[in-house]
Amino acid sequence: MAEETEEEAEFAGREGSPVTVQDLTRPDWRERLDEYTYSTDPWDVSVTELASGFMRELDKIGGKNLKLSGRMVLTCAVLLRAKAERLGGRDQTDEQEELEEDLNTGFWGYEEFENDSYIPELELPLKRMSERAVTTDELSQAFSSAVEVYERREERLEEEEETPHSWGMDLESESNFQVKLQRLYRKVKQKLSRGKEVLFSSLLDRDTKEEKFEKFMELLHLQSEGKVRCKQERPFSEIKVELTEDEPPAEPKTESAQKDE
Amino acid sequence: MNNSESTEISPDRSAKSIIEAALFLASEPVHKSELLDLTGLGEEKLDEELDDIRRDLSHPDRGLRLSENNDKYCFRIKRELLDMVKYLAPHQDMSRGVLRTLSVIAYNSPVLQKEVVDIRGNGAYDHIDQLIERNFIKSEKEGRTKLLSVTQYFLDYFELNDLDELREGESVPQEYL
Amino acid sequence: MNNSESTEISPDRSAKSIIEAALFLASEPVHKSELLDLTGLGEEKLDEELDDIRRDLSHPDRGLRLSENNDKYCFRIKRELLDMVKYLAPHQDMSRGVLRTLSVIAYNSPVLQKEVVDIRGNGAYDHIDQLIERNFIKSEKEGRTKLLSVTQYFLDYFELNDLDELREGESVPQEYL
Repeated sequence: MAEETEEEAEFAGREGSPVTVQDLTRPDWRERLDEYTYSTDPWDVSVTELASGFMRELDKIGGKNLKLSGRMVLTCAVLLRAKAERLGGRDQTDEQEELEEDLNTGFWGYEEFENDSYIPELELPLKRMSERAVTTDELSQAFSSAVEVYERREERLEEEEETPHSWGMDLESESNFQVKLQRLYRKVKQKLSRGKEVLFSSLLDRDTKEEKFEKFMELLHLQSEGKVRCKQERPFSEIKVELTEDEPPAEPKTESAQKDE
Repeated sequence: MNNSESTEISPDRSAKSIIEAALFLASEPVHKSELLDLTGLGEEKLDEELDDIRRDLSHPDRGLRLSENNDKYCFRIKRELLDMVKYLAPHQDMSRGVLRTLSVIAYNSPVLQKEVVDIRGNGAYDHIDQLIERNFIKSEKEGRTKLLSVTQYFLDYFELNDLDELREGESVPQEYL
Repeated sequence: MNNSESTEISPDRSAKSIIEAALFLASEPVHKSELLDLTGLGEEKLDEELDDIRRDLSHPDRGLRLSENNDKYCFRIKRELLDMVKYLAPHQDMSRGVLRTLSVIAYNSPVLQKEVVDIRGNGAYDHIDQLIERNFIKSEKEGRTKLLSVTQYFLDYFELNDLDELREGESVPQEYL
């Protein structure tokens, strides 16, 4: 990773105007970020570099701007989500639209203020809200849509189960994911039989972004199940994995480890 | 304008006119107690006025009907006119997600809550709460889950005599019904 | 009543009932041409029906009046009832925040989006989306930001002929215009 100067702390990107960490302090930060993520492939944005730039920025201001850190977390989350969506290659479905309909308020956080500009009051005429009843045709269409969405989801689950290497994005495919978790857990235990902790990088089968993402997700699950503990001494340093105390390392013989499962 | 005949509290405003104004303006159904306060009438007299309004609205020259649900009143468009004019009010009184959940319950009523959630996902819990709150559906305990069914108000709202009327002519595959 | 003469298009629906349903349901005034289409009447006949409705509404038992503005029609609460019932629509149909954002845009229209956000905070993005959705304002691309201006619908809604009418009588300090 190339070192950047403080002034250059910006989203590393291929094209479009880069957005600097400083931009996140401006009121129109969301517009700039929207515009940037719209015109740039999220894979071309290095979250690591962005976060490093942010930390330098934070040092500079002595960590006093809490709004800025909130925006940074949100920015990284949005980028990660964009990457994850790209990775999964999923289309926008009705379900997602529905979810977004439910979530659309407040996703970006909300700030309302008035600077010292003069703002005259518009006076609203007294109007009533006009909402109408649903018709039976619409109820029937809604049922067809609900059935369609359900069928599409079922089909997708089946497809994902049939595709063995879908990079762990198929979280809904529970049994498939459980197999992967067990495989990784076994691997951690085998490697631990030779030391106290295992490096994250040694658990990877391939040196690709997808593989890192997949294994990291699996590790997080193992951790949340209380089977392993992940440690990172410094931000962006190697992640070390150890077994929790009540989970003894496997015997050197792999047989017993397998029996464990 | 001659306002001579009106109500006890406001000689120049008749109870009927107040009820009409209130039900027209309010975005939510208005509770009976609210109408009692507004008109200053006793309950019996208010019921009479509401009956009068209901009767007036039944005239074929009127486009509205008086809807009552749990002592709350509102005007609704007569069902036979709704299809003609619905494009004028793009907003339904129910979100798309809630409507889909309601449709699954209606077409399968009575249906186990877990079956609804299976089809509609976890968001359905929230939708079910909203639908119970609005008296479209009711819920009974059935072992570890709940049995959901539509209410009389659901039938009134859609002006249906029974659920068969809804299910008739439906081209939905049998396994979802 | 006999409806046989009412409309050409729907023998079982009287023109008056259609007009009432349409004006009740529409969230904004309905143009005469719309009513002609809906009822299938000729203009003269429609005018007669509207006169009838106006006359019916003048009865003291009715709470509404028929309002006409630039060939657009809507129901409004009779003025003498307004104070009694207006609390039933307390939120209006726009939050105070959205209204203030709209004010900033209206008094400065056309104005750059980033200037609005600068004054109102990033919550203004949400407001701007809502205002565009509701057709109060329109947005054009202007370099990296957007240029926002009010629509004809905004003027109709606030019953204004033009923006000058809004700005007149406002003692807005010159530097903010």
